[in-house]
Amino acid sequence: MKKWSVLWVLAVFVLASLASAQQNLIKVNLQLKWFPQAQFAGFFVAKERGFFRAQGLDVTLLPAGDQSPIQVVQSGAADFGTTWIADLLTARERGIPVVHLAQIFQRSGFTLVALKSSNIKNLCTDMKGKSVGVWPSGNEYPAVALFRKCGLTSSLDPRATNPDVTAVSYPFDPSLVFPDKVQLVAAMTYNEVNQIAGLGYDETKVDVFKLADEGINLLEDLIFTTERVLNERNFKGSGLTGRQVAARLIRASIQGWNWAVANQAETVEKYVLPVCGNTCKGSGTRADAKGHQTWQMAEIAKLYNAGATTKGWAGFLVPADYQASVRLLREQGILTKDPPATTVDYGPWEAATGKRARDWK
Amino acid sequence: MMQSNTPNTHLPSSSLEARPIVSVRQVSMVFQTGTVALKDANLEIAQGEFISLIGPSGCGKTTLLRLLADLIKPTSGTILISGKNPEEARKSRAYGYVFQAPTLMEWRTVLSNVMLPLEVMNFPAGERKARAEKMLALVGLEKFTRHYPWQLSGGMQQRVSIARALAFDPQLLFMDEPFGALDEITRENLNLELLRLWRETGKTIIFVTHSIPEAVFLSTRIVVMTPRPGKIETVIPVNLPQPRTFETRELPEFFQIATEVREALRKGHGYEVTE
Amino acid sequence: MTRISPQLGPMLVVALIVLALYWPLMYLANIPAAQRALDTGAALPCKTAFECATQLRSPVLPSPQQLWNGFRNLMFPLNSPNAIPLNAAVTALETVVGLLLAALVGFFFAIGIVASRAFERSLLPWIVASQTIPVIAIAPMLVVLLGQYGVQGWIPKAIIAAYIAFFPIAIGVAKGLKSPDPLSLDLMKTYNANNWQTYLMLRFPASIPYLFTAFKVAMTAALIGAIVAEISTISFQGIGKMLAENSRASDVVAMWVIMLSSAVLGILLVALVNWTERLVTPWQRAKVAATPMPKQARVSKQEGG
Amino acid sequence: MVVQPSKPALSRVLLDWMLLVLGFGLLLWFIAIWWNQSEPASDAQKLLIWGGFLLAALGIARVANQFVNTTNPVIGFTPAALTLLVVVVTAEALLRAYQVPPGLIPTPSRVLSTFFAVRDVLLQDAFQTVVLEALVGYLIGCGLGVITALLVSRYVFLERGLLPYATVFSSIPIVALAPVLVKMVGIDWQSKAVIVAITVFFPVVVNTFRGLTEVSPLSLDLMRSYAASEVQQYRWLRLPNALPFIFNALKLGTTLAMIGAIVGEFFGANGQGLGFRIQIEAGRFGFDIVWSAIIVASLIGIAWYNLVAWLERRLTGWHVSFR
Repeated sequence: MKKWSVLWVLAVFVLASLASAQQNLIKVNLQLKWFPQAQFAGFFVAKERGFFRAQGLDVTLLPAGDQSPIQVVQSGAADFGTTWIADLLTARERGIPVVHLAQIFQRSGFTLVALKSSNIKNLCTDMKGKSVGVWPSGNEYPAVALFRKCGLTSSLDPRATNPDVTAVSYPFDPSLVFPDKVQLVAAMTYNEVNQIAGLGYDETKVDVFKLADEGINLLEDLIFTTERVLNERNFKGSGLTGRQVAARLIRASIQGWNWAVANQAETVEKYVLPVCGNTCKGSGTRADAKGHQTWQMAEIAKLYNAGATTKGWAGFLVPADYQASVRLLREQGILTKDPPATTVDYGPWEAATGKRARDWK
Repeated sequence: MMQSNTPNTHLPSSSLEARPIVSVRQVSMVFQTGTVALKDANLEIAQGEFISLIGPSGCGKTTLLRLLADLIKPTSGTILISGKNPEEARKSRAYGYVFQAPTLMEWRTVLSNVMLPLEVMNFPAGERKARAEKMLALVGLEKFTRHYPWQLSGGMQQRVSIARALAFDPQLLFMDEPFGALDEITRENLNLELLRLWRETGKTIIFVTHSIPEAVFLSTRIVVMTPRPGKIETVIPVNLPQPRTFETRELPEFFQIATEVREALRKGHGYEVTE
Repeated sequence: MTRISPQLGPMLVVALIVLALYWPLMYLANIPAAQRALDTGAALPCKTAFECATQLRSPVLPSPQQLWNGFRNLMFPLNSPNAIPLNAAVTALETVVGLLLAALVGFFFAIGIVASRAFERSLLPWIVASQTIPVIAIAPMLVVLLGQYGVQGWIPKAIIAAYIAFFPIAIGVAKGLKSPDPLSLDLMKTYNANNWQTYLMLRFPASIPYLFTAFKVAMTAALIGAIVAEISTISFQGIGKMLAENSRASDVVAMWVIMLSSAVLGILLVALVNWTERLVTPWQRAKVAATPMPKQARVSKQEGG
Repeated sequence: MVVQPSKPALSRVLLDWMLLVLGFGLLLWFIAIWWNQSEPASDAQKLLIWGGFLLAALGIARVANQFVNTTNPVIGFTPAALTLLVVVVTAEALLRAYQVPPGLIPTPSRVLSTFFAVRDVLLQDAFQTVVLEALVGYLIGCGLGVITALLVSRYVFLERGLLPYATVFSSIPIVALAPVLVKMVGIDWQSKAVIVAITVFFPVVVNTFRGLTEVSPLSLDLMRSYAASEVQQYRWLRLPNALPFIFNALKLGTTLAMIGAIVGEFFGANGQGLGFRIQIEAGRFGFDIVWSAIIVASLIGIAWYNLVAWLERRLTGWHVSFR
């Protein structure tokens, strides 16, 4: 009977929650950088396959829209978050004590896309006088770094009265501005590139400039927290320190990511599609939600399975990459001084993986 | 419904020699609520008369005035103003109207309030100011032309509204309890001034009041009205000598006529409670 | 009920005209967009631009069918975190709490303005100026700041709602507190009433009608504040969060549905104020019934026409 | 003989000013010694700042009484100016004492120096936001609003059929329109102008209608007794009568217009505008620039409001509220 099945479900639910209460799971909020999609597949897997629970954590994955994940974590609404490194370092310079814990993506997926017919062949020489579509909320830094590297001023610079490049901000959907309002538009390899294809501009009609190829390899999705959380003696009364909780979170996350990248089809089917709502389809793409997410999962895997991950050091922030990112941001004037040493804390990652950072070769 | 007006209708015989400026024949007014505000009113007013309409609340005196002014239309009967129907008369700007309240536009100065009708009626721009100033002098307010209404007392405001009504030089002046809200002393002064104006301008004035002494003091004839239904009870001529002064109020004839008016009002059961 | 009937007919006619105009307008707006989509080779389940006009994913104006489907998708299940009812309830809560907070602050400022000229001179210019500060700009800072002290979730939104709602209340109540005529104040003086008694027995009651008039304006302001706060700060629930989310997801139909729903929410909240007013001030109702609105103006005009 | 209210004794006046100066002195002294420090101050010092603030606030409360009866607007503004000064100086001292990171709240001095550094760009932003978006939208919205109100007041059918909707629409949160309109009209300034126009439209309609119809019946009778045409009736009676109501809506509209334009830019902007700047910089924790933009927006908002208020005084100086 249907009635009974409902009751059964309820009973199971109650028992499960009782059980979890008995286990004394530690409640942790993890702020994702965007709405649920394959970009965060590893975390969904870790949650749904019980990797977090195995570490004694009850993790809530929070979606994000406009707000910077750093703001959420700083305000205490979330304990940990994922964001990009330029964001993290500039916030740190402005006195917000955020700490880098683990590097999920080892490569940058940021690109600028132009119609082939617009005759932009070389970004630095052809960009002057053009309009470039970028996303606000700290997602514009890679583009800013590129403009600066090319010696161009942009309207993102509050000190440039007559900018060489007009940066157009828009609510993330490229169809709002491309190709009518801007000649170049920001796109992630794993999302907007497909959305632009959905507008009718596939690979045969557009040029995709990967910023990594232009020397702007700013690291993206990473796990961070604040010094306050990290130095917690007794995290939410759990008896664990903030560091210990961080280590457990990283351990489960890496586990989740490894599983997700190894089992992409199942991940999309079982763990991504059920949680991703409206944004799943990738507005304007030709494919349906499943098609888009499957494609996205494959692209994400490329960013995860690179650099340190290929050597079995998943989540490791390669010091040379970090230094390169810092150097780039300093050269372009986005950072005015080197971030303090406490900006990166390898401790939790070392505790999670049993490896030691100084052993990296 | 309005009945068609035929100017050559035989006029009922009356003591008046002049051709009437206002003629009211068998006029009735029934409001939508069923109240009979005026029943079968008949009245002829000659050029240059000062007529007072007197009676208790609800006797239809204001209704009669509003009918004359074409602010409302009668249910039946005929009204002629200088031989025209009220609407034509209104459109030819035949009368000035002074309300119970001064009804001054608070955004205009005293002078420009008096100029208002002249602007509405498209008088030549050069003429407006001169006329308005003349009228204000007539009511003794030449020193207050630049003031705003709220800076004047109630009596002064009412004088402005009289000046405004005279500004475009209408032959007829309708005054609906213009001094009702004023104190006794101001009122007596304004009564004198009004009489002076009336003499100097030769206007015909129809004046609504519920003060018996005021009616007797001002009028050439008093129209006594009674309520439920509103009707004209009688018309009493006032043959007090002109020009009238403060002393006029002390004359025995004054009291005689006042008594006559009071009795006429009582005759119509105006002040008795009727079920 | 008879009182609304003269409006009902014309209102229906206007609604019908708008509806009748909507279809051609929708086609006019959408056909070029549909044509562009077809030209660029987008995969649409239709062949002609006319046919596609009602099926665009990002229509300029959504077709009634799309709106209807959008409503069905977004209204149910009632308690879903992604459906409108629960989110609207959260926003309504923020708005109402914000309004009450604003009333508190507004009363404080109003009394200050009425009671002390020094207070008025020192603070009134800044109370006015505070309204020219775009609340959306300070909202993120405020939320992070409050978060430091453990104030999270819907409370910061209520505070931001209060920030823009307190102004009309302060001004309205100040007007109300000043509204008793000098004679009544003299009367209180003859009773040798102290300041407090004068406020309690004369000024406060006199300010109630003004308070409710101000509340109606403030309620809309508070709702705007709550939605803006949800959009521009950390939020996991609420109409504003849905709006931001669907704007990011470019779900135009959903945005229309949310916009219309927030309109209904605004109307309901103002109706709530009206209802409270009737409940709290029965004498006002009696007065309104006894002296119908001065509609003579209208009557005279009709005769004049 | 009329008894003049006795002037406060000179010694009292001096004491009040002393309080104020002492409070300011404490705050400024702390800021001076902590200018280059990067450590939080001690509890005693924090207490001292709060003490300085209280002294200064008390001083203002007492000093302000001396400015109560002045008619000179500049002198009358003194207490307000002092209030602002106390708040700013206290904020500076507290932010320095607690070492609040600039990524959370920048100190007023930092905001000011940033403001001078970026003023040119902010002025360009202000041109886009204020002139193109807010002003154009405001003029269109107010113009259409007055015209609509005229029509609605003239035709009973429209009054019954449209006015209820206008009243209802004015209780709609306009921000909800912003994303839809940006999507419909595009990301350039026009979409924001449309948002602003819609925002100011409804209050103008409702207020103007009230002004046009809440006319004393006697005044209407008067116009009728002049056989004034309908146009004349509007020209001489209804419109002047509506002016105070219209100006109320116009004043309300100035702040609505600013907020509408700035919120609109949050849903897409072409690389300029105060809303664009605020959004970009808030995302980067550049709150010194955010506050600079807020200062610009507020200054323009205040100036605009006062311009309308000045016009109101010029045109409706006769109204009760100015007596």
